[in-house]
Amino acid sequence: MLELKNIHGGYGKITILNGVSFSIPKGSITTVIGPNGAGKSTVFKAIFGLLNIHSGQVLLDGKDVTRNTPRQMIGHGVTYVPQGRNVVPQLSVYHNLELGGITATDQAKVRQRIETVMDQFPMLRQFRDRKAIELSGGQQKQLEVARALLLDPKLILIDEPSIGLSPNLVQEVFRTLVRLRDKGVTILMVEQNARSALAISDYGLVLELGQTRMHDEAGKLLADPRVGQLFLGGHVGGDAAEAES
Amino acid sequence: MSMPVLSVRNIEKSFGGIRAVNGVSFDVHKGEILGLIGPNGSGKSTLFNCILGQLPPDGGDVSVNGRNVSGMRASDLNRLGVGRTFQQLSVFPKMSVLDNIILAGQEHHGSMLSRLFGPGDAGLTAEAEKLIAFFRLSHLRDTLAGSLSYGQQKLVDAAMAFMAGPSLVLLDEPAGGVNLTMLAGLKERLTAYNAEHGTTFVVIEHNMEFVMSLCTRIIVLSEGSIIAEGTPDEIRANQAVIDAYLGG
Amino acid sequence: MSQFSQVVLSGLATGSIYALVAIGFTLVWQAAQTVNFAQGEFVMLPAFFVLAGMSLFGLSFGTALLFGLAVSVVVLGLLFKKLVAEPILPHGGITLIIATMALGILLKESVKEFYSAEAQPFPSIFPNDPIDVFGAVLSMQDILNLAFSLAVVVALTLFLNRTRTGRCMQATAQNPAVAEILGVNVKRMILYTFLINAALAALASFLITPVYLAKFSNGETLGLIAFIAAIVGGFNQIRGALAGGLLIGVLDNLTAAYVTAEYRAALPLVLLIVIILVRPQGLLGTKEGRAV
Amino acid sequence: EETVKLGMVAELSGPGAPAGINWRDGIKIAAEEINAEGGILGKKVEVGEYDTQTDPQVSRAMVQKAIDDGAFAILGTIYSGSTMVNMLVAQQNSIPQFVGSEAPSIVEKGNPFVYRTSSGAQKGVPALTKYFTDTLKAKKVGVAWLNNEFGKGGHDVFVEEMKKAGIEVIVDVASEQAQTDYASDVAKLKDANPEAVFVYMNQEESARFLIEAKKQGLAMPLVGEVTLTEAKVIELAGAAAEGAIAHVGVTATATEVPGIAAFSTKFEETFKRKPTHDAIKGYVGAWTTKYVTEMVGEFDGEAFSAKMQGLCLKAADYPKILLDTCWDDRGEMSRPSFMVQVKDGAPTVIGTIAAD
Amino acid sequence: MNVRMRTLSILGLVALAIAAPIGQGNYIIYVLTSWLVFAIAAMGLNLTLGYAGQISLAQAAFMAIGAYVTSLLTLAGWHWILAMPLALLACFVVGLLLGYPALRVKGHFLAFVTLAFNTLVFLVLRNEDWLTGGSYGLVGMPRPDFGLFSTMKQLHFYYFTLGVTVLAALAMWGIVRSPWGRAFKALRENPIRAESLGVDTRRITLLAFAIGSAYGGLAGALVAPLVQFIEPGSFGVAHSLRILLMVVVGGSGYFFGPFLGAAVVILLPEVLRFAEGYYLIIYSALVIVMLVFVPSGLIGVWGRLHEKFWPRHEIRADLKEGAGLK
Ligand SMILES: Nc1ncnc2c1ncn2[C@@H]1O[C@H](COP(=O)(O)OP(=O)(O)OP(=O)(O)O)[C@@H](O)[C@H]1O
Ligand SMILES: Nc1ncnc2c1ncn2[C@@H]1O[C@H](COP(=O)(O)OP(=O)(O)OP(=O)(O)O)[C@@H](O)[C@H]1O
Ligand SMILES: [Mg+2]
Ligand SMILES: [Mg+2]
Repeated sequence: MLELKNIHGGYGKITILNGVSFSIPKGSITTVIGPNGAGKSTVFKAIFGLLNIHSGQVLLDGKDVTRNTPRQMIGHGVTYVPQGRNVVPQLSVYHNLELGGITATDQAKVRQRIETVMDQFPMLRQFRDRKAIELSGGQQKQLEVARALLLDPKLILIDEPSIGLSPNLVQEVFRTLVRLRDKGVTILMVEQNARSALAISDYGLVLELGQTRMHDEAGKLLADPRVGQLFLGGHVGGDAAEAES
Repeated sequence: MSMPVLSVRNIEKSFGGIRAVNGVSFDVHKGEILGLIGPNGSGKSTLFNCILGQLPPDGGDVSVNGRNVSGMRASDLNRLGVGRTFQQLSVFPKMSVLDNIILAGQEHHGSMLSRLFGPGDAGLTAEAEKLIAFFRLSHLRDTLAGSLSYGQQKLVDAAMAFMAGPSLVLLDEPAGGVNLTMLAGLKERLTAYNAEHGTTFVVIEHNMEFVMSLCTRIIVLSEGSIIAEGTPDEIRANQAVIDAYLGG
Repeated sequence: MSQFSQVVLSGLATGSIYALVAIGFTLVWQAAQTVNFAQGEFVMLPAFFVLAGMSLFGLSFGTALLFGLAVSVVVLGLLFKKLVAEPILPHGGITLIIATMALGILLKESVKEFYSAEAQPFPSIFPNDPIDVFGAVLSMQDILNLAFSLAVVVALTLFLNRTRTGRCMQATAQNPAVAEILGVNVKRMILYTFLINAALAALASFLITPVYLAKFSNGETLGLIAFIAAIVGGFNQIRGALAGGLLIGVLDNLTAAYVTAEYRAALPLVLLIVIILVRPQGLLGTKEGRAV
Repeated sequence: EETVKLGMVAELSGPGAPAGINWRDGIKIAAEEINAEGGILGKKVEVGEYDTQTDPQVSRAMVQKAIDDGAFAILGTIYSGSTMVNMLVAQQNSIPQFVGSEAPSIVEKGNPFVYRTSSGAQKGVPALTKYFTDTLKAKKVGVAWLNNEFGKGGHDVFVEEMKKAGIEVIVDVASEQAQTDYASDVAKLKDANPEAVFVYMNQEESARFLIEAKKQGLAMPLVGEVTLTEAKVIELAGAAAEGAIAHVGVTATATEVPGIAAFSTKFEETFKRKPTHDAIKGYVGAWTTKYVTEMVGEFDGEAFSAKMQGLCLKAADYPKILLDTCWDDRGEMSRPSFMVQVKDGAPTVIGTIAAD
Repeated sequence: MNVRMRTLSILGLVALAIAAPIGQGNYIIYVLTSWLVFAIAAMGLNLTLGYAGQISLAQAAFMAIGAYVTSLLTLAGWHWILAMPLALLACFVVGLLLGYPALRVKGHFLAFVTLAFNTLVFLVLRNEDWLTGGSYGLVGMPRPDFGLFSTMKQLHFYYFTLGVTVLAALAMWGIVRSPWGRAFKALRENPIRAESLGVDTRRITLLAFAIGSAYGGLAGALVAPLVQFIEPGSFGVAHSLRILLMVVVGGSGYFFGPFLGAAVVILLPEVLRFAEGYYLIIYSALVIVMLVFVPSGLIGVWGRLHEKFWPRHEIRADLKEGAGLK
């Protein structure tokens, strides 16, 4: 479904990705893990046309979509939820949601979906007419996640959805992703909350130093002791302790 | 019992009809690591902002080490030894990591005048570098903070709270986006600091594993009011908390 | 008494002119989150397009107006967006401020060099016959200016808040990165903003030049006062521009007539400072929300 | 072939541009004519253009630059504020300077190198007093003026003159440069209802004032100095200018003077517009430079200055001086002047005032 | 650039500034002197705007205050060296006052408050003619005489100005590299966070205005003896905008930006003089073009060119070694 071939790219003169390659099958959830600054978010930006790619290819269903603009990517059925806060501050919650479906031709359907996501995240209905900027951090994140569910995407790129969400809502988001996967949507997710994320994933991908290090079934990665030690905090590495002294 | 480091009495705050914080009172004692949890929008960040002078509360009092600090400006509070982080990333994007960290400490060294005529780094470079090394950011020392990844910025943000040698630190979601291994390091740092300097912490966090293993006591906020208070185990077992927050 | 009503009513008439220009500021702010310091020149220029249409191509006044409108939309809308606003917008507000200041000089000096350094008469679209209102003399022109500003305020407010395109324009202004990720055609939204702004500037130009006379330097004070009107009224609300414009128009006249003529230019400034200190969001503006 | 340089320092941009550009164009015509007649002392005239941007500090620099570039004489500036500064530079270098400024203070500094091309406000405005006392027989008058160094000069002299003549100024209205709304100014005048109003403003301001005056039906005579009846003002104000009266030093409309008529025609042919009095001033300044230099017989600033003291040139002998003109030992000039009124959309000479 | 290279190039620049006027006409020396004077004013604005992030469009007003105080005192017989500190003090105090609105508003709004202030200063200077000479201005201020060194000559005055400029630049260097400089930047980037870290943002904001204004005052104190004539019109809003242009064109937030910017804004018109009436048109067009291609100011041009012709993709240090999972 999505395939990256030896992507090199970065910001300005600094190269961040040094040959990222992987492919993910249709209708699966893949979780990307890796240390802070490994280039996870950068990979997403590369796919979605927000990064200066020096070389390599992004293929979507076999079609070359390297360096397509975000609008084109949406046209291909890809949506993207970036890391951090990404709402339109002075527009109301409802109008923020509406923007999530702005590219759809069938607006009636979008309105209907808005009702559905508002059922799923009741807070959104409660604060329907409030400005997005006035919401709390987690409420804004809910808004963002909900906003990504309004179209009929083939592929969802979702970067750390759990930041700021209360535990029950994290579970709710994961359940939603599983439901979508079961309907045939492909999901690529970055999560530091890696244990829970890998638990619902089909595949896991370890990224480090701008390169893919491991790519395997999620269960196998969870079981791998090296992964556990280095990225899942199973045990504090020697480095951190050394640095302190 | 000794005087509480932080004492919060009846804090109230509304935003045009929404009662974000609804008469919250609690005490934090020296050396405690207090967890503050609760559903999204329950008023945790607003409570922090009211305590620390970023927002004027509608009512209530705050005292630090027995001194009433209601209405005090954030910078003065900080000089009393109260540090904090924000929920949203807030580093200084166009300053290097080192400058970010030094800035966090410089106002605690010398007078206004000595800061003009004294050394450019206020004598803090070595200390800052140690802190940077601890968070494994040494190679990024001279990089602009704005071009770090989310998690790296979060670490810089946390590091800044320690620079001034505070006696009380309020952390708003320090774990969000931080890699689990680094997070374990952060936890260790907090505990060690707490043990060594007796520094008191109040931590807002949604990462339950982190909160439960770090905190000695936890307060649960819901719709602006405290609905539960207790040790991690008590909270984990509290049905009201499970319903409102933790989920099944 | 007749002096008083004359001063107040004339003030309203002048104020409606300030309002028309100020609306341009608030529109560009709401839809692109930036300030066009050449706005005064944008209002000065279209009248010259009309004059050029008449003198160079021998057009009738009516046709020349249409010609002027079309050229303004292309030059002040399309070209401005493509050559100045779009490349500079990503580099931030202050850079664009400087660029538009330079643009103001460019437009002003070009008119001076290529058309004329001297003021030119400009025909009035509406009859200029005096009308007696409460012992004061007004003209049809004055009344229509007021009506027109009001209509523009209502129309634009509805457009920005009640249509999806309007909201997409706001989204583009407030958070272009997010707008882009959601698939909003960011470039087109910016284009809309500047096209509308150009058309408004042209209409304002046609309405005020009969009074102001066509001169290359007209934009200088006009742009400044209009901007102050926009701030006083409330920058993030289109209707604020109208309130601010009228207020300044009337107060200016009242000061000149009853307080001091030497310091009349100080009045809008003092008003501005007071408003900003007492109510930073402006008279009709709304607060921009949480900061922490 | 040898040339002689003249430094034309004027307000070519900024608010003073209309005046400066006319000044420049008047000089252009003069230079062409002078060169056609063989230049000055056989040397072709070369006019260097220096733009002051209507900024006194820049004007000072520009005069300095013109002198560095080897200018033998300076022509300009028009705005009195600029002239006040830059005349010091010309004086230090003993360079003759013809200026278009009318502020009284210019000739009060005892600078022997500065010469006017039109009489200062302290001469022009008093010429009007007779009109107020004898023709209008006014007892109570008003004044509407532009609050900058030009307008203030005229205003102060006028108020002083009226006091001397025993006429009471009952309403005094100041306005800003580039002001557009004259509603309150006119309303104030209307309310006070003087027998006549002295209007002292620049062109567009005059036009806007006249338009508003007409709108509110201001009935008393409006009397100005120079500007109020200029062709440009009439063009801008249209019917509202009808009846306005002004005292004019030298005017392109005084077509019965042969030199003026010839200059007007030539100017209109070249620049497709009517000359203003600034154009005539520039023209006269350039020609006087030639006449006086040739009288001296060499390019020498000191000698030029000596010659200028108390010099009188007759139009019969020196046709391009247009009207008989004298300079006193301070650089103030005097020549016959005219009273002009707008009739049927055209300025018409209604009287001549002899030089004093 | 390493420290030695930097020291060398700074010495080179100073040597250049010393040699520049030799053998030049008075006019060129005058232009060079105005370059230095405006560089001082721009340096001050650069502190307020470039480092502390507070847009101020009133720098010309402070030049006016500096110039009028100096003029009135020197005309009353004071020596410049005594008049100047008073002028600076006056500007510092007024600058503190102007800083107050900045505590309430930011960005464009602040820009216009300061612009309004500039116009108010203009109006006061024009209307209070009993003190300021009104629109006729003040004339004939003496140039300072230091016994053995009199600055009456244009060239001497240039060196005098150069000396003052170097001292002012050194002081500014001291400020921006001190913890104050860091606090200014913090104010620019994230005032709320800065406040929570103990930075007294209120005091820092006011200081940013006051110090920046004092530099404006110093420039004014030099303008008075340089031009020997001052009038309100020379300190209007247009001049503030010109100083702002210098800061942005040179590179705001860069120490040497103001010198470069002032040079361009003052000298470019000279270069374009051949274009006669069109020079302002060409000039403004050039400014726009520059902002499109080098928005960070001319000081960034070199980096841009380097990037363009010798593109390098470097791998950052952190991406060379990691936790070591192979
Ligand atoms: N805008 C930028 N400019 C320059 N460098 C950047 C920029 N954004 C990220 N980087 C650098 O690129 C590297 C990878 O960043 P990226 O955001 O992809 O990391 P990440 O794996 O998503 O980390 P995290 O888990 O912290 O979100 C980091 O070293 C970071 O410093
Ligand atoms: N400036 C504001 N204007 C209006 N409402 C606000 C404002 N700030 C906070 N609120 C509201 O107050 C409530 C509490 O917000 P707060 O940010 O304190 O929540 P929180 O507990 O920190 O939530 P989260 O876990 O999502 O960060 C929310 O409903 C929020 O929408
Ligand atoms: Mg990331
Ligand atoms: Mg929060």
